[in-house]
Amino acid sequence: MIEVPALLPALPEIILAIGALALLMLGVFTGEKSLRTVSALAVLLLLAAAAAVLPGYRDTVVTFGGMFVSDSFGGFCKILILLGSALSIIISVDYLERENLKRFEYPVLIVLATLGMLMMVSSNDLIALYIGLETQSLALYVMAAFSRDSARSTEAGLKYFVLGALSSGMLLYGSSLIYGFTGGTSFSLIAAAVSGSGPVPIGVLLGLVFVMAGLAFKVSAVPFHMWTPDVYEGAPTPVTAFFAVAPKIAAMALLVRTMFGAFPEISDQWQQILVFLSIASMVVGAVFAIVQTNIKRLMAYSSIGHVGYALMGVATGTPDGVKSVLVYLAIYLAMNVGAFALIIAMRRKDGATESIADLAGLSRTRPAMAFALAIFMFSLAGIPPLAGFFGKFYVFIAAIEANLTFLAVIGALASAVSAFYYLRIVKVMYFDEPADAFDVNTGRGITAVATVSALVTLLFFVFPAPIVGAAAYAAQSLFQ
Amino acid sequence: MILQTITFYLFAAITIAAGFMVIAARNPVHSVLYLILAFFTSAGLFVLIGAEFIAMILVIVYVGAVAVLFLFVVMMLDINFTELRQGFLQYLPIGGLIGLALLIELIMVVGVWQFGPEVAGHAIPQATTNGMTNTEALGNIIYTQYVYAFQAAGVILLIAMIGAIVLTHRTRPGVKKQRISSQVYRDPKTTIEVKKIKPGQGI
Amino acid sequence: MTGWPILSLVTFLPLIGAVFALLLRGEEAVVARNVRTVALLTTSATFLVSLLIWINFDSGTAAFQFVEDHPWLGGTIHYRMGVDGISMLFVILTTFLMPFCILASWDSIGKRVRDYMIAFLLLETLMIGVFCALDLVLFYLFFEGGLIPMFLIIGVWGGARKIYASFKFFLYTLVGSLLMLLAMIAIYIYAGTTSIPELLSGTHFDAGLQKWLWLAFFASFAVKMPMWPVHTWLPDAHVEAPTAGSVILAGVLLKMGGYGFLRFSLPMFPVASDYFAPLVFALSVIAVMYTSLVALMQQDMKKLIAYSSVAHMGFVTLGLFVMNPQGVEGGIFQMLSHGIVSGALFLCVGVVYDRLHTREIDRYGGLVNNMPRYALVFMIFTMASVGLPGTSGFVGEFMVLAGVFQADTVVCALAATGLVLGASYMLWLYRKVIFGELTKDDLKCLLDLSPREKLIFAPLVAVVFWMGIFPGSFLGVMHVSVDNLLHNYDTAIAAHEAVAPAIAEGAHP
Amino acid sequence: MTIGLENYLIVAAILFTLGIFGIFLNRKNVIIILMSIELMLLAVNINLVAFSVFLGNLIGQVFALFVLTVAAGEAAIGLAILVIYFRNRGTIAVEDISQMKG
Amino acid sequence: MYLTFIVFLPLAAAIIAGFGGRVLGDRGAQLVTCGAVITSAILSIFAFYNVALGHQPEHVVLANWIVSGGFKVDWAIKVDTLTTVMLVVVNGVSCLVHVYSVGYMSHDPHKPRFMAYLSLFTFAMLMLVTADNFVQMFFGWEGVGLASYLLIGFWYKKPSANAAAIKAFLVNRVGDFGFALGIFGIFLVFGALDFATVFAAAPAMAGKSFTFLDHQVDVLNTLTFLLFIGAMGKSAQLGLHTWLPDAMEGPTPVSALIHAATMVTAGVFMVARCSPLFELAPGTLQFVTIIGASTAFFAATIGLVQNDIKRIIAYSTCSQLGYMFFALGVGAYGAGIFHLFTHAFFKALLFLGAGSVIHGMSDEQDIRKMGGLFPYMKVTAILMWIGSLALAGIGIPGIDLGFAGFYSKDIILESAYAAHSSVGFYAFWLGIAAAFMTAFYSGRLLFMTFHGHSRADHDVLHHAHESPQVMLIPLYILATGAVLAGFVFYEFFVGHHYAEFWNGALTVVDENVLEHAHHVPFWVKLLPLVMAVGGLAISWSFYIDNVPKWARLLGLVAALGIVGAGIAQGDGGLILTGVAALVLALVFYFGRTGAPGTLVASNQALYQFLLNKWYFDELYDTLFVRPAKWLGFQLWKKGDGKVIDGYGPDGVTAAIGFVARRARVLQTGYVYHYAFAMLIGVAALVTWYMLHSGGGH
Repeated sequence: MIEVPALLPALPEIILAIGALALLMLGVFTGEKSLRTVSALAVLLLLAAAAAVLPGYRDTVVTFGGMFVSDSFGGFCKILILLGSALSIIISVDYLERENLKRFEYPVLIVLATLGMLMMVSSNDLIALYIGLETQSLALYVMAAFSRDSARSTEAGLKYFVLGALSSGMLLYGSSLIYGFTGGTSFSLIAAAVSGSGPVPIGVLLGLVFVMAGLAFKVSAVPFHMWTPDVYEGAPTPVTAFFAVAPKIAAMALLVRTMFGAFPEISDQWQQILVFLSIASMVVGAVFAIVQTNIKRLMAYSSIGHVGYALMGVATGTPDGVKSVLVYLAIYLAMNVGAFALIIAMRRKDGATESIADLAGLSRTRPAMAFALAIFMFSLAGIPPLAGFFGKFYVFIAAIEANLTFLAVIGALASAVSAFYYLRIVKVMYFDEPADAFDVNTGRGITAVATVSALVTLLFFVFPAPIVGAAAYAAQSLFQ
Repeated sequence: MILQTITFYLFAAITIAAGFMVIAARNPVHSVLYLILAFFTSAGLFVLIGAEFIAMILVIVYVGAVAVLFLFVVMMLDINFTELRQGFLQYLPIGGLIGLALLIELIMVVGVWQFGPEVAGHAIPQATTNGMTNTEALGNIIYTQYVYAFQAAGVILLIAMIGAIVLTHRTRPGVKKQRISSQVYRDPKTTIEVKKIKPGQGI
Repeated sequence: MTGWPILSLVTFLPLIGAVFALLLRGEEAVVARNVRTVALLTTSATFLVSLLIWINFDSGTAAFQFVEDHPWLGGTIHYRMGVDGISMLFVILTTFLMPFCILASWDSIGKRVRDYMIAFLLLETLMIGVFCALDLVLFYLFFEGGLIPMFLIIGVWGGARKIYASFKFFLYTLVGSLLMLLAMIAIYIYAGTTSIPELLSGTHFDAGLQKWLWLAFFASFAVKMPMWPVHTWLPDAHVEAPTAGSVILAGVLLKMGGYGFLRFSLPMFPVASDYFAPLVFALSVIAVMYTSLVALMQQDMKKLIAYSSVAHMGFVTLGLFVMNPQGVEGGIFQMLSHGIVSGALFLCVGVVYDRLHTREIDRYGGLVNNMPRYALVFMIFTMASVGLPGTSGFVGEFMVLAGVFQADTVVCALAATGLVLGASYMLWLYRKVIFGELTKDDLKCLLDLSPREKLIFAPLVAVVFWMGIFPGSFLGVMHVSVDNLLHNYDTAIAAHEAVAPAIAEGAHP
Repeated sequence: MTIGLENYLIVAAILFTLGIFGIFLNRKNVIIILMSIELMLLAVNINLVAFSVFLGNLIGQVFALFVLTVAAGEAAIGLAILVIYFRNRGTIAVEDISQMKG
Repeated sequence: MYLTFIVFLPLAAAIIAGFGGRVLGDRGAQLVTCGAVITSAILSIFAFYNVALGHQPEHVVLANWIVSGGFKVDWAIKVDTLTTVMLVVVNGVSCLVHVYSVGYMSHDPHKPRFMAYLSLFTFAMLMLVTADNFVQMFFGWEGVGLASYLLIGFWYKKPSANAAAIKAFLVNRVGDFGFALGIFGIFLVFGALDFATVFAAAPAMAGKSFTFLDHQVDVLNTLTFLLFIGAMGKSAQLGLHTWLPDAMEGPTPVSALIHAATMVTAGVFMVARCSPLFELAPGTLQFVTIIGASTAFFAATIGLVQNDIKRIIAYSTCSQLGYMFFALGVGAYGAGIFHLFTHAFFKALLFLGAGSVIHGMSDEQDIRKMGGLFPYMKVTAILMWIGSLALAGIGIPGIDLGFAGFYSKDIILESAYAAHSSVGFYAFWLGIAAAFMTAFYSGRLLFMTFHGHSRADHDVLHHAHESPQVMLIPLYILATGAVLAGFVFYEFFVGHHYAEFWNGALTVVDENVLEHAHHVPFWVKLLPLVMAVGGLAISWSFYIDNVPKWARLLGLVAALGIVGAGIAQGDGGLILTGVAALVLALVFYFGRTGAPGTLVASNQALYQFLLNKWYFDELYDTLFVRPAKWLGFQLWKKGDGKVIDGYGPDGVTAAIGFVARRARVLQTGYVYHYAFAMLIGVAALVTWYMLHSGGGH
C-alpha cells in the first residue's frame, strides 16, 4: 500500500521541473536562434511558478515523508527568488546576444537552478537540503563558466566549483555527524533530539559548525567568502547579476530555515557563530571594497557586506530578526537587480566594460542611467529615505532588541566605511569629467528592469507596509 | 570475530594509505589508480558491516564510471608532468598543524559517540525488518519515502548532463558531415546549369 | 486651526516643483531658464505658504500644532508632522532662505542647471521635513536624506577640492547619524513608541541608559552643529560648496544639530544632559576661542566665515545647555540670526566670487571705491556677525551669555572673549576686502550690485534689523514652548536627584 | 576486541582530513583537487553508512546513496569545467589559476 | 514727544543722507543732517530747561525690546538732569561740528556719507544717554563705537586710518567685554536690568558676596569693576587708551565730536549714571581714582613730546578724562560731569581750531613744520589760545573768575584733596603734576604753531589761509562756551545747591566730598594756577627766543610773592606752593629756545620712552596680538590640520585605506589559499566550541 504524497504544496517546483524539460526540448528542436523565445517562456514559467506559490502561501504543510515543507516563510522567499531569476533572465538576453553567447541552455539552467533554490527553501530534511543545494550549485557552476571561451569565465567556474565542492563536503560531513548524534536527518527529529534537557552533544555542535560553514560559503560570509570576488568578476555579467540575487536569497533562506527548523532550541549556540560571521562579513565587505577598480568585484564585496547585515538579523534568533532578514532580502533584491542591470548596460562599441573609471561623467552622457545608478548606490549605502536604509533599519532594530547592540554599532560603523566606496561611484559619475559615452542602445529589458527597481528603491518608503507586513507574517510561520 | 577485526584494520589501513597516495602521488594517473583502490577497500569496509548495496554501488558507479572518467580526462589533457611544480612542503607546517588540530578534534568528538535518542512519532526506517536484505530494505523506501529526493537526484543528473554538454560540446565549422536529407532532396534544376555554346566561339 | 495638512504641503511643495522641473523639455538654454523660474516660483510659493503657519500659529500653547498623523511603517511608526514654538521658526527660516539661494545661483550656475535646481528643491523638502517631523524614524529620514543632495551640490558644483570636501562632509555626518539611529532604535525598543510627542511627555529613561542615548545623539548633533573638535568638515565643505550651498549649509543644516539638542537630548535625556553639560560647556568654550583664533589666520573668505560659524555655534550650544530661559531662547535666536547673517555673508562672498572667481582675501582690496552699495551691505552683515546691538546677532549672543553667566561665570567670561576675537577677524576681513586703495587692475572693472543682487540683499538686511530691534516677534512664539521644556527638565532633574540619594541610602542601611 | 563505530568514524575523519589536505596543500594540478573532493565524499559516506548501521536505521544509507549520485554529477561538471579551462589556458596547474585576485 | 524727536531726528537724517545722498546731492545731505541736529540741539536746550531746571524728569517707554523670562529690556527714553546735560553737550557739539564739517569737508567727494555717519553717531550717543536700562545703554555704547569705527576709517584709502579704526573698535570691545559681563552680573544679582530697579535694590546688596570666576567676591565691587572696564575702554583710560591717539587718523571734526567732546566721555557718563552702585563699592571707587589719576599723569607725559598737532590734543583729552574719572572716584560726581561739560567746549574748540590750522596748511599736521602762522590765521590762533587757556585752567582764584576749565579742574583737584584719603592725595598730586604738563604742552603747541619762526614749506605757507566763516562760526560759539560755561554753570553743577539741580540723577551722600571741596585751603586752589601759568611760561621761554626780560622777572617776583604770602600767613601749603612757583619761575627765567633739544639729548631714554607712548603698543603687540596670531596659525595648521584631521577623518581614512591595500594581498587568487581560509575558519570555530563546552562529553 503506497501512499501518494501531497503534491500541491510542491506545485511551484513541479511547474519548474516540468517546464524546464519542456524548454529544453523546445530549445533543442528550434536550434540556436531560440534564445529569445526560450527566455521569454522561461520568464513566464518563473512567473507562473511564483503565482503557484500563492495558493499555499498561508498554510504550513509538510509532505514527501517530512522532507518538504511549504509555509509562508518559504513562500515569501520563493517569490523573491523567482522574481530575481525572472529579472535576471530579462536583463541577460541582450548581453548574451551581443557577446555571442546565444545559447538557449542559459535560461534553462537558470530555471533549473531556481528549482534547486526552491527546494532549498522548502527543505525540511538534511537530505532534501543537500539535494536542493546541489541542484542549485551544479547549475551555477556551469553558469559561471558559461562563457567557455573566456579564460576568466572558466577560471571563475573552476574556482567556484572547487571551493563549492569543498563546502559541500564540509556540509555533508556536518550532516553526517548530526545524523549520527541525533539519529535522523529530518529537521523536526533533530529539533526534538537537541531540545531535551541536558547539554547538547558535542557531536551535534561539531556537525552544526560544519553545516554552517557550508551554508556560510553559499551566502559568501567571511571567511568562506573568498570565491565571491573572483567569481563575480570572472563570470559573464548577467550571470554575476543572477548570482548576486537569487542564490544569495535562497542560501540565506536556507540558513534561516535550517537554524530555526532544526536547531531552534540551541539558538544561543549558533548565534555565536553567526555573530562572528556577521562582524567579519561587514568589516571585510566594507574594507576590501575600498580598493577595487572593477565594479563587479566591488559589487561582490558589497554583497559580502550586505550578507553581514542579513546575518545580523539571523543571529538575533527572534521573529523580528527573521522579519528583518526577509525585508532586507527583498530590498537587496531590488537594489542589486537594478544595479546589475545598469552594469550590464555598461558597454561601448568595443565591448563591455567593467571598470569603475569608465563611469566617469556618466551623469552628463547618460543622465537617467547615472541617476538610477546613484539611487542604487545611495540605497546600498543605506542612506534614507531609500529602500536600503530600511533594510538596515529593521536589522538594527532586531539586533538591539536581542541585546546585540555591539553588533549593531559595528554594523553602523562598517556601513559608514562602506558608504565611502558607494559614494566613490557616485563621485565618478557626477563629479568627474566625462569619459567616452556608452552605447545608447541599452535594450528594453534592461531599461524596464532598471526603471522599475529604481522606482521601488526610491519609493519604498512611501508604502512599505505590504512588504514589511508580509515579511512579519512569513517570519511568524517559523515560530509555530 | 578476530577475522573481522583483522579485515577491518587491513581495509582501513589500505584505504587511508591509498587516500594519502591520491594526494601525494606525482603522477595523476597513479593518483586515479590509488583513488580506485581506496574505493575498493572502502567498499570492503561497507560489506563488513552489512551495507552491501552501497558497497556495490560504490564499485559500480564510482569505480566503473567516475574513476574511469577521471582517468580518461587525465589522459586526454596530456599534461606535461615534468613541468608541474612541487610546492607541497612549503605550506606543510602551518597547514599540517591546522589540519592535524582539526583531525584531533574530530577524533575526540567521534570518540564520545553514543546512541541517539529514539524519538517517538517519527517514522524511521529500520535497517533490518523481517529478515529483508539490505538492498530490499533500501528499495522499499527509496521510491516511497524518499521519492522526492530520488526525483531531485534525477534533476541533478540532468543538470550535470546539460552542463557537460553546454560546456564542452562544440560544433566545429570545418567538419564535413553527410547530410542525408539534402542528398535526397537534391534535384537537377538547382544543381545543373545548362549553357548553350555558340558554335565556333568556344567557351 | 486649518483642517488641511499645511505642514505636508509646505514640506512637499518643493518636491512638486522638482518633479515639474524634471519634466521640462526643450533646448538646454531654454530649459535652464525655465527651470530657474520654476525653482524661484516654487520656493517663493513655499515661503508664502509657510507664512500661513506663522500666522495661524498659537503662541499660547506648548503643544504641537498643525499635527498630522497617518499610519506608515506599521507598528507605532507613523507619519507624524507638527510644529511647536521651537521648530516653527526654523521652518520659516528654511523657506525664507531658499528663494535667495535660487536667486544667488541665477547666473553663477551655468552648467547642469536643472540638476542643480532639483537638488535644491529636494534639499528644501528634506530640511523642512526635519523640523516638522514628529516621529523618530521620519525625522531620521529627513535628517539623513539631506546628505544626498548636499553631497551632490558640493561635489558637482563645487570648487577645486570638492571631492575631498564632499566626502568629508558626507562621511563625517553619516558616522554620527548612524549612532543616533541606533539610539533611536533603542528608544523605540525601550519606550515602545517612536512618537516624539509621546516620548516628550510620557517617557522617562533610566539614568544609565540616558547617558548612552545622549552620547549617541550627541555624536550626530555635535558633528552637525558642528562642535569642536568635530568641526573640520565645515570649513572644507563651505569653501568648496557653491554660494547657495554654503548659504544652506550655514543657514539651515547647521541648525539641525541645535534643533536636535532641543528636541531630543534636552527633553528626553534630562539627567544625562545635566550630567554632560560640563562637557558641552568645555567643548563650546574651546570652540569659541579656538576657532576664533583660527579664523584670524584665514586667507580664504569662506573659510574665515566658516570658522566663525563654528564659533557662533559654540555660543548656541552653551546657551542650550545652561537650561534657563535666556540661554535657551538666546540659543534659538542665535541660530535663527546666524542662519540669516552667515547665509548673507556667504552671499556677499558669492557676489565677488561671481565676478572674480577667487575667494582669496589678498586678491581683494578697496572694493568700496567702485562697489559702495556692496560695501554697505557687507558692512551691515559684518556688524551683525560681530554682534553689534541693533542687529540680530546681538540679541542671541547677549541672551546666551546672560544665561550662561547665571550658570557659570568662568564659562561665560571665556566665551565672551569671542566678542573680541569675533570682531577682530570680521573687521580684518572687511578691511582687507573692502577698504584700502583700489590698486589691483582686475578689481577696477567690477560692477556694483546688480538689481538681482539688490533684491537678494534688501530683505536680508531688513530681517537683520528687524530681528535686532524687535526680537519680540520671534521670541514671543517660543516662550511657552521653551518654558515647557525648562519646566519638564527641572522636574526630571529634581525627580532624579530625589531618587538618587534614596538609592544611596538604600544601599547602606 | 570488536570493531566499534568509532573505528569507522576515525577512518572517515582521517580520510576527510586527507581530502582537505589535498585541496589546499596540492600545488600540482586541479585534477588532484577533484580527486580530493571525492575522498571527502567517501569519508562522508563511510560516516553515514557506519552511523546507519550502528543506529539501526536506514536513513544514513539512503543519504549515502544520494551523495554518491550527486558526487557523480559533480564529478562530471567538474571535469567539464576543467576541460574547457584547459582549452583556454593550456594548463591546469593550480598556481596558474589566479588571473583574478585582490 | 519732543524727547523722541531729539533722539530720532539724527537717525532719520542719517538714513536720509546715507541712502539718499545721490538724490539729495551734497548740499541736500548737509542741509538735512545739519537741520536735524540743530533742531535736536534746540530741543535739547528746551529739555534742559524743562527737566534740569524745571526738575521734571521724563521717562518714555517706546517698545519692548528683549523679553525672555526675567530678562526684560525696553526701548525707552529716560531723561533726567544728567541726561539733559549730556543732551546739551552732545547735540550742542554735534550741531556745531556738523556745521563746521560743511566747510572742513568741502573738498571731500563723500560728503553725504560723512554727514550721515556724524548723524548716526549722534543718534547712537543719544540712545546711550537716554537709556533707562543697561542693555539700551550698551546699544548706544556699541553704536557710538561703530560710528567711531566708521569715521576713523572714513578715509578708507589710508591703511593707517583703517588700522586705527579697527584698533579703536577692538580696544573698545575689550572694554565692552567687561561691560557686558557686568551687565550679566547685574542681571544675575538683581534679576533686572533697568536702572530704577537695580539702583533701588542696590543698597540691599551692599557687602554681600557671590561666586565669580570660582571666587567669592563682593557683589557690588565686582559688578562696578566690570562696568568700569567698559568705561575704561570707551574713555581711553590707562591700559585701554591706545586707540585714542590713533583715532586721530579720522577727519578732524570727528576728533572734535567723538574723540574729545562726547563719545569718550561716555565712560564718565556711565559711571555717573551708575553712581548709586559705585557709591556702594568703595573698592571700585579707589580703583577708579587710581586709574583716573594715573591716566591724567601718564597721558600728559606723552603729550609733552608729541609732534602731531592732533595727537597732542588727543593725549590731552586722555589726560582730562583721567581728571574726570578721579573726580568720580573720590565721589565728586558733579565735578566729573562738570568737567565733562566744560571740557566738551574747549576741547572741541581746540580740535576744530586744529582742524582749521590743518585745513589752512594743506593737511599738514606736524607742528615742527609750522610756526609763525599767527599772521595768516589770526582768528584761529586767538580761538586756539582761548581753548588752550581754558584747558590749562587759567583763572583767578579767590574771586573765581576764569576760563571754563579753571572752574571744573579746580573743583576736581579740590575734591581730590578734600577726600582726605590716600588715593585722594595720590590723585591730587598727580593731578597737579598733570596740570603743569597740560599747560606746558598747550603752550608748546601754540608757540610752535602760531609764533616764532616759520618752519613750513614755502608753498604751504604761501597757501596758508584763514578758514571760511562756516568753520569759524562754530568756533566762536565754542569759544564762548569755553570762556563762560564754567562761570555760568558752576553753581548748578557743583555749587551748594547741586543736589537740587541733579535731582537724584547723581548719588548724593551725606558726607559729600563736594561740600568739603568748597572749604579747602587757599593754596590748594592756587597751586593748579601756579602750575598752569608756570607751564605756559616755560613753554614760552623754550620755544620762543625773544621772551622779554620783564616777563621773566615778573615770574620770579610773582613766585617770591607767593612765598612771602605763605610765610606771612604761616601757611605751610602756601609756602610750598610758593617754592614750587619759584622753581618754575627760575626755569622760566633761565629757559632758552635750545633747552628742549638739550633736555632730549641728555635724557634720550626718557624721551624715547615718552615719544613711543610708554611702549604700550609694542607691549600689547608682543603680549596679545602676536601670540594670538601665532596661536591661531598653530591651531589651524597643527590643531585642525595635523591633530584633528590627522587623527580624525583623514587619519581614519588613511588607516582604513592602508589596511585595505594591505589586506587585498590576502585575496591572492589562489584556490588553495581560499580553501585554507575556509579551513582556518572551520578549525577556529570547532576549536572555539571544543574549548567553549569544556569537553564536557
